[in-house]
Amino acid sequence: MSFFIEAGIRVVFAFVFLMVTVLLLVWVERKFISDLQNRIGPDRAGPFGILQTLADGVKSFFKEGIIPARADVVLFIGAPVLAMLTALLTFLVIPIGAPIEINGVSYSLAAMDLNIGLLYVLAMSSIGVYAITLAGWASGSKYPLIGSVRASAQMISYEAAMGLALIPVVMFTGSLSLVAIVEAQQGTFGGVIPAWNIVLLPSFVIFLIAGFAETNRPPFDLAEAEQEIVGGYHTEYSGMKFALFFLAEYINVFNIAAITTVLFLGGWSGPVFGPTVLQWFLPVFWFLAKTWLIILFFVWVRASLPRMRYDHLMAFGWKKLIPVSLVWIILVAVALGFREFGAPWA
Amino acid sequence: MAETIVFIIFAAVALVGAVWMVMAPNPVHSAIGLLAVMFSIAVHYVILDAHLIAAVQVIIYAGAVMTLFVFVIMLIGVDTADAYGPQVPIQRAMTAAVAAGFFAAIALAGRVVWITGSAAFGRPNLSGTVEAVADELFGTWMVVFLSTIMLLTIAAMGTIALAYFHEDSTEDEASA
Amino acid sequence: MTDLLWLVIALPLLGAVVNLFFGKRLGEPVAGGLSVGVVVASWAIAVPATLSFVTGSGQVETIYLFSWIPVVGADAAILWDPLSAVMTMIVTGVGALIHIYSLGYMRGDERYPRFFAFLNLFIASMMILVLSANFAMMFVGWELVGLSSYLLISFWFTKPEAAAAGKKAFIVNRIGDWGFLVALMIIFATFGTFDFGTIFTTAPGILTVGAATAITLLLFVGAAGKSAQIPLYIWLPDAMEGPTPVSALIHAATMVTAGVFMIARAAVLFELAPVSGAVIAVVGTLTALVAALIAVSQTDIKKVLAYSTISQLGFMVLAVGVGAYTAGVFHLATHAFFKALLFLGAGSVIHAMAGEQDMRKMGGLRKMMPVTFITMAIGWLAISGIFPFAGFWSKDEILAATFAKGGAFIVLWAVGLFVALLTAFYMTRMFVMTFLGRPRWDGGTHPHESPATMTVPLIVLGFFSVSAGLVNTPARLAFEHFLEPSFVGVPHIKGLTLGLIVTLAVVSLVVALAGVTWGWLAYRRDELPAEDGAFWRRSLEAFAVDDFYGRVIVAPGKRVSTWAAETMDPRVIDGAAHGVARGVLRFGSVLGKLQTGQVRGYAGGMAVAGVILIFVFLAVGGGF
Amino acid sequence: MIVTTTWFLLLAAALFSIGVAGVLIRRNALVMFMSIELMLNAVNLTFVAVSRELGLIEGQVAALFVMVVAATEVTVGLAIVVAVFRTRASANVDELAEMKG
Repeated sequence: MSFFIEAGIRVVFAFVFLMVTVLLLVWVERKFISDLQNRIGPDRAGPFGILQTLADGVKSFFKEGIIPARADVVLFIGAPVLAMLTALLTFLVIPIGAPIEINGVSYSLAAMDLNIGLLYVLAMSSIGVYAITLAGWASGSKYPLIGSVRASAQMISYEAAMGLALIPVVMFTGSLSLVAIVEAQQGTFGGVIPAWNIVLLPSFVIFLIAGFAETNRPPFDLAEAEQEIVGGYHTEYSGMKFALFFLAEYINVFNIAAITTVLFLGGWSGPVFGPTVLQWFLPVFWFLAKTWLIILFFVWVRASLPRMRYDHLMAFGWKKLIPVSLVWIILVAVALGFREFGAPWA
Repeated sequence: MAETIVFIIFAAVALVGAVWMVMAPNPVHSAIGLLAVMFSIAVHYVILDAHLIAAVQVIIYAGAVMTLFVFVIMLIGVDTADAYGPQVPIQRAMTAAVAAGFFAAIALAGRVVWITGSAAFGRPNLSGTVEAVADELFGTWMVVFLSTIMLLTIAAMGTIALAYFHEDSTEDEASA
Repeated sequence: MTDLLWLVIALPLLGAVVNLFFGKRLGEPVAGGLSVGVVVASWAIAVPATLSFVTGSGQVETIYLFSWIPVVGADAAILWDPLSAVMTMIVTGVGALIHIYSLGYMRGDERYPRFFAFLNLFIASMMILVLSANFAMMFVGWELVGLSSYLLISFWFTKPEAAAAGKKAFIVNRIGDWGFLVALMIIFATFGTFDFGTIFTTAPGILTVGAATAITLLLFVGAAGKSAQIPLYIWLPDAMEGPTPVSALIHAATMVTAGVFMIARAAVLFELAPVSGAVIAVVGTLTALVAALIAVSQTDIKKVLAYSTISQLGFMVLAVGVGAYTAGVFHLATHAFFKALLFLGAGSVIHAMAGEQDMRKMGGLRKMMPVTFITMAIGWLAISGIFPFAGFWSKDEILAATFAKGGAFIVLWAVGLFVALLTAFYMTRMFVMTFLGRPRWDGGTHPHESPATMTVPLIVLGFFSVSAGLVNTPARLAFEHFLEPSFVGVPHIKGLTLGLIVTLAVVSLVVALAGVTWGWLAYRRDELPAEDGAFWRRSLEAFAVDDFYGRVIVAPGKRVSTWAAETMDPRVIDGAAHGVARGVLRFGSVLGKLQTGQVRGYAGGMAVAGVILIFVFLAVGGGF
Repeated sequence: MIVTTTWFLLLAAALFSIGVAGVLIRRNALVMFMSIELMLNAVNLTFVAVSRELGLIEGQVAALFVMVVAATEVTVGLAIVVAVFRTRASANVDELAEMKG
């Protein structure tokens, strides 16, 4: 039974961690953007308006759950749940810190350490597409349908690019496990530069761009382009169901940022010193610091770049990102082949 | 124990999903039913230590195949009137008989060919790690693997051909 | 010296290819010059390698070129020994002269480059045949020679006779090739390889007399096809439809000797089969006799030469039949010179007479074309066997060898002597009718001497026709010693004492002189004798052999073909096809009712069948 | 209670039979297609289960190949369904009976 107890603790901890993170994340985004746009932003609830998100959540929770007459009830309700579920499940494999050793037993700081963690992430994100697709279809209304078709086409397309961007990382580290990938990035090049996978710069860039598209964030937020299709797939949603979509999107932003950190920025790696407790805490700190940097980058991009046109978006994905990824994979493969077997002329 | 519980839950989900897929009048619901089946089967793969297959099952079937299905359903619309329509009177009965016959045949074959009952379920040294499958795939089955690449490429070209060159558009394409 | 020998094959091949594809653009002089150049170059390359045998420094060697069909022991390789050296010298040497001659003879022909391409191809094929180090490669050369001779005979294919002659040559040769091919199969089945060296060294140990007889007789079928022996000689006279240089090159000097060469090459095998030797000797003698009997009455100058070629080939075959391979090859060489000379001379005459080939319309050409006259006279004396011209030595050696064999072979010697008499007679007849007496041609023709490109080869050939015999006189057997490395393991003819040889030589010289005198007396008069009577008529129509073949072989074949085309094909074969089609249609229209177009129906059928099959398998496998 | 391979095989057999039934009673081409996918999945499940029992990795490899083939089949099949739909405005297989004999 200890298996279930440990699993329960881990899941509950992960859930709480995510909820807190998302509350902060929404507040940070609003504050940061308002600063960039030279306005104040939320400042009523709590100090600096830090409780504003919580207030919004409470409001959503008590709103009436409207279900449109032509909606497909089961799927209409199921879609936001699915969105939330996949977002939460994705987080489970992300190691937020170095393994902690208590009484000689090593505990990973990922809820699950799968040996196919990376594939798991991809699998979850591909399931996540359904939430949006079904939400749009189940609404029984045209703008949501268009929005959902756009969103899912976009996500599928960029999922391909994302998967291809991951392949060099996997080839480089030789593992699909996220923990193993972080551990492979320990150490330095020549004692100065941290040995992070960011040396695979094209992969990093492609992954980040695909990440914007996967989370439907600007400049790729075509799914909810207000000027064209009202609210996109969640036009008909309100109350708690809308809140679930909202939360899921922000969890996904955090997930993408965290995975970027894990894959390219060395995860929890950083200088560790001091007493045992500090040694437990510091890796988590480094991990969160890097992740928040990425998140701030996401927000910055949202504030700065205009939305792309839909055909440009698809063309960019299929005709630029994917070919570049393929070429890059070949280059990395050749380089690794040199490292492994020596140059063919040698 | 944990395994048994998980198996029973997801076997039930799979069976309900399968029946729902067959019975649901709405193709989208059918698709969701099938999705449930596929996800459950992925869980079963995890029970069977075939982690890679499980992940691929979700990515390929749930992520790609079923998405395509849902897309196509949305594209050509859902005509629920089609669902059953006029049937041959005894079709249901015949179908039930054939399905039952199949089940009996397969189960019997499984019992005959497969006298398991061994409490030692599986062998502990085998797990569907990526490395084991990869060794097999890129070793013994390299040629087969390469031919599937050919197959995929050809299928992609065929699909594009089917999608782009249909009778209405040939003249437009020629003039364009 | 032998390193470059592959060029002997490659250069003519190159010339052929270039002329074939670019000949038209190169123009006559360049195309012809190129063609002559490659053959002369081939000859020049072969000369030092041949001389090394003469000086005694050369040795037999196999030059590996590239791996061809390793599984049958057939590499592309050159076997360079005195025999192939002699053949190379003859083929490239005489070939070069004929090329030069053709420059003048073919001038103005619209397919001039094509002609030279074919000539070069012929030389290349002949070299492959001659230089091959195994039977497989030899067979390739053999077939290529057949192909190029077909192309050359029917060169003027717009003439129906030429096209027909080409076909005839090709078909008759196919019959011979069939024998050759079967012989090769037996050889491969017996030895497991085609390599000459292996076969000839192991043959005495493993070959039974029966197998040797079968192989050699089949080989002789092939040789009979190429070398125009009874019963396959009929293509050669018709082949005179080709341009005269072709007749000289192929049907006198080179191609027809391929059979003799092949027998000489496989001498070890023939030595193991005495019966075959006897058969070959008899066939050769008969051929010589029949061809000579036909030749005496022919009025077409080229026909005379054609039949005389067959007759001389009969002599060579007789020689190899009695085991006198050296004598056969010797006669082959001398014959190549004087027969090429005679053909080219005849060509010169025909050229001068504006295409007229009937000797009854010639006469008195001596003054108009002196060079042709003198060289032709040398050829005439050489073939008649007059001392000391080339033909005397070689023919005499064959007859001597036959006589020395003793027993029933004495009969063959007597027949050979009679043929020698006939030869002297009809050659004299031809020569006198053409050059002496009073002119009998129409007023419209103005005979003239041929250009230098035609006369120079005549002179060169004339020189060799006089001198070539001297390399192997009974007193000085240089040629025989020269060829010895090629005939290792082949016993010498026994019983040839010098006295016997001289006696026999005197006898045959007397016979030859008698023949010449007879011909001279008969045709020296102004009026041609009336060649009338049963013999003359029969002889003129070549004993109606063609008709005989036509009735016995061709006509039944045609009847079978007609039956197959008009009865078998429409009734049985088409009937079967139509019947099947009708059956399928009827069956289909019945089965079509099962095709409801309902996918689920099909799926249901499949499912039911699947269930049944699984149960069947379970039942069969004892699953219940 | 311990999960044995037999359980998986029975589950696979049940899923396969349901797939057969789906092909036989549905007339929507897409749902028939899905039923076929269900059958393929059932077979894959037996592959992997038996692979586990025998300790051979080949079963998983076979399952992978089945997936690849299924994916190609779906792309082409759906393209055909769409092409048919464009000309007939229907995905009802009962109306596709031109080849009726």
